[in-house]
Amino acid sequence: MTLWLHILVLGLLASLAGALWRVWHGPAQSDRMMAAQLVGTGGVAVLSVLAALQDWDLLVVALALAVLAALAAVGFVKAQTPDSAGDPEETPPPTGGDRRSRAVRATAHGD
Amino acid sequence: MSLTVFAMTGASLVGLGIYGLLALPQLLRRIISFNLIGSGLFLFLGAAGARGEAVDAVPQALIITGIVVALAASALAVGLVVALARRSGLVVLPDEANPR
Amino acid sequence: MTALVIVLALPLAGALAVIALPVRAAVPVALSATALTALSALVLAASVWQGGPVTLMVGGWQPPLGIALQADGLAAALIVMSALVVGAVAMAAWFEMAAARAGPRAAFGFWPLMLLLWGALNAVYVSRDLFNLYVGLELLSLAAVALVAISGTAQALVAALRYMIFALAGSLLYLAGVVLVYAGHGTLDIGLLSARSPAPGDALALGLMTAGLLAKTALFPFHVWLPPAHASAPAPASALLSALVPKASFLILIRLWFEAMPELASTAALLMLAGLGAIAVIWGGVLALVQSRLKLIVAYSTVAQLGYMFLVFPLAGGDGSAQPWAAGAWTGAMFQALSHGLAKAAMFLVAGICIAAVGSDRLGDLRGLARALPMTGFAFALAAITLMGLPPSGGFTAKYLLMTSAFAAGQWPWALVLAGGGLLAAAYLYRPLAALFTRDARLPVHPVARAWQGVPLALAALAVLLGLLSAAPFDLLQIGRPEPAVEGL
Amino acid sequence: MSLALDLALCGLILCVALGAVVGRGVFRSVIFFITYGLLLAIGWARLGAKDVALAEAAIGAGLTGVLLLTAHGRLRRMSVERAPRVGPNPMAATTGIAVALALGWAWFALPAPTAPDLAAALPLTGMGNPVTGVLLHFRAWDTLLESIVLLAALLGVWMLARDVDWHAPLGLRYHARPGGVLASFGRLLPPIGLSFGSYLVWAGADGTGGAFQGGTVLAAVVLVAMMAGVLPPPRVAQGGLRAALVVGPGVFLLSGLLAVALGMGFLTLPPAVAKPATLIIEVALTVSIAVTLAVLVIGPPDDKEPVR
Repeated sequence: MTLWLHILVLGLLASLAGALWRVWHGPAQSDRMMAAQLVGTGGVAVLSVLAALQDWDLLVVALALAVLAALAAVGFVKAQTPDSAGDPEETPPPTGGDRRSRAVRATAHGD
Repeated sequence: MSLTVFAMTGASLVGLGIYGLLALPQLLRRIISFNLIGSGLFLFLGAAGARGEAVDAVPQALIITGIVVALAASALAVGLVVALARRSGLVVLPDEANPR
Repeated sequence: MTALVIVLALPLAGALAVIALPVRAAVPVALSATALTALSALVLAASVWQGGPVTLMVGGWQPPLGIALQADGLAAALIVMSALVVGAVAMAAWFEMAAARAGPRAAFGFWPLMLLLWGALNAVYVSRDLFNLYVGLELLSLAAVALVAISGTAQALVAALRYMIFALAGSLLYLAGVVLVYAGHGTLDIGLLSARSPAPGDALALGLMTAGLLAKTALFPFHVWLPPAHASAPAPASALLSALVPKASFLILIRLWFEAMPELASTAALLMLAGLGAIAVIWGGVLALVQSRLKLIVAYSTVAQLGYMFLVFPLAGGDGSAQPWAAGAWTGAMFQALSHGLAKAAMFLVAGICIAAVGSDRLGDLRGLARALPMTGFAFALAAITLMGLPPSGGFTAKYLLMTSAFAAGQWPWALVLAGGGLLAAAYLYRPLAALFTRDARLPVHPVARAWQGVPLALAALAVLLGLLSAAPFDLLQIGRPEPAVEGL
Repeated sequence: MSLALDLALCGLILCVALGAVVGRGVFRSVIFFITYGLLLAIGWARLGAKDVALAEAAIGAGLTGVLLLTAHGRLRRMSVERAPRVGPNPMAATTGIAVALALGWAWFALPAPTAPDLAAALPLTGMGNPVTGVLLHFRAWDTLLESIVLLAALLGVWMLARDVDWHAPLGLRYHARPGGVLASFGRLLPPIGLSFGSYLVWAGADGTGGAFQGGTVLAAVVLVAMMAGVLPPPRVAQGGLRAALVVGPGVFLLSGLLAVALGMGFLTLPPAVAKPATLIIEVALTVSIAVTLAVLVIGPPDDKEPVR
């Protein structure tokens, strides 16, 4: 059982490595951010398995990670709008030079 | 053996952070480098504290304190960087050291 | 013991109260906290004087579990000096940081930051725990950086950022040493460390901690952040930053090299520390000579004056600690720390008055100002006497003690540094003095309250008195001094 | 097998740190740093340091990440020029490698571990979790100063406001489309986060958790609610805000002074009342930490960004 759990964790870490590859390559900012969210989800999974392996208290850590991962996503979304405080959902679908398409274009340029 | 792995990781993180601090002029990246150095040191301390029979609780408490202090310092540094960019558009420090 | 607790807790409690209470209550609360703390500082010094070092085990836990705090003679002297400086700065800030003059933002932030800075200083002076010292240093640095940024110009922000980078790098280097010490010995208490069995990593730990603390003390070549930071802050903040903040990290250096790990003090390392100090004395003096703004001259002079304190390492450290001249050298360096604190605070407060009077601190704009503000001109002259090391000031006592020790130890090059540094100080302070006391006034002078003008005068007078009445502080500094050597000089 | 696991984990940590330092572009650096915090939290879990793992997950991965992300977004719009591109720096590399090697050498030169004996003293504190015992009893002075460090940083951040903005609400003006994903999320998260954060504080006495970790989770809740436009950001002049900032350190400090007044030492908590007193202090600290961290990330009062 322990052996299998170890192998499971290693497998999960390998999937994290895949997500990290996406963080490195991008190309758009949103690609990197989504990959980071994937790392967060994978991290929660790793911690859950580690909880079974070592100590059930680690589930609390996994839960904290799950709650806090959302924060980074919200911060990212907010940073995408021109005034850094709005919501990209607020504007209608892109029809030329409006806010959203500018935000998307800025995103596509990477850094 | 595992502890040695963590300690060596900590030492390497410190080295990486020092490189970033000295080589990268962009101020946000310097703040990230500071955090790498700090967490590398904490990893080293945590590994050292786990060597005994039971895990030593004192380093853990020190590390929690250190993480909070590092956050406070990072927040002030980030605030300074944003305020500087807001006033002058700079994201790196100007070279000359003296105000006129 | 109660006096020690009040000295530690009241500035912090005052800061919390100032933040929580309505803005109009800030100044009365801050001033009364300042007055009460200063009173307790005097009581504490008196009890150290009479009963020896005052020790406090926080929470009743002994090291290595708990944190020990101890006010020895040196800590008590620094606490009293800081109380005098903060008291004066608070009086000056009452005028200078008023909301009408400085704006509501600075008027809100200055008082809690001043009190937090003071609380951190007192905490650092008495702490015997290396990690607690780290937390105290961080509190000190953050409050200091915030005080630099308070002026809000882009220039001040650049200076604050540069300061922050040096302070953070210094903290992390220091922390690296602390980590190695705990990993090696399982304790962080300075007293327990002095009785430890040596470990191979100790030299590395001491080296890392020393490098970090040198960056925070702005010793050459880590001094580049200091002048712009100290010159950009509002004058009362500059007084705190220049007179007090570097003394905290210097004190930790003293604790490490003289108390925690004295056996690691090799001659080469001690000579290097003093050598850097000597370069700082000369280089800081030369740079002060070419500045055209009063605050920058005073700030570069801090770089130079801090250098003198490092002469203590080869004269009283390592093998030298058992020599007859060690006591003189040690006391001389500490006298330098005290008298420089008083005189430098006075000078920055004078700069603040000048800016209030003519709106600038350029030397050309200050011409003839002493005619309109004679008390201010006299205060600057008195403070200058201390910094030049002329008798009968505290600076003279400091340099006299250091110089006699240098000759007694046969290390005469330090005497040359002392003499050269004094000449340079005379040269770089001559220019602002000449401008102040010249006959032709350049700019119209706004009136400045006499009470405000009296504040730097009182500080500068204290710096001179320190030399006239040097016997009492001399004895206080000996209380709890590590390895009291044969009293020779 | 567990060695392989640790090797893989540490390898990932190093790769991510390398990505943050050598990768081109600030945004990539920031994202790598966020994942770094995540992986480091797993590393602490592997080392058996659950409380540290919790703190790293909440602070390192969460708050520092959002702090850097929002700052990067603002810098991108406000900066006149990009940071100059830099090549490899041999001097910096030599320094970094030298320090890393020195630390590595120090690890192998460490003498046998010695640790202070907590087991005898811990029952006197009434705490089952030794880390909480150290934080709130043995090293209470550290913890008190640390909570004040946060306050000093906040004052510093507030001092960065422009004078014209000083009376404005804190931070930028956040808004979200009513009924949109973000606004709904801003209503969904707070109940979950509130109960979880409070649980962490309560559990900290005997299990994993504590005031700092719980306070950070609560701060995250407050932040999301503010960013989603659910909770209006406060102003500096608001008395309630300023009282919340100081209540934690204030109660802690006053309890220490009360002990002096009662003839015990500074910050002494006698065993009879240790447990309830600690809980009161922890609750007050949590409130202050949550509010301080949230407004620390929101930033100084700011009206509108300059357009360049």
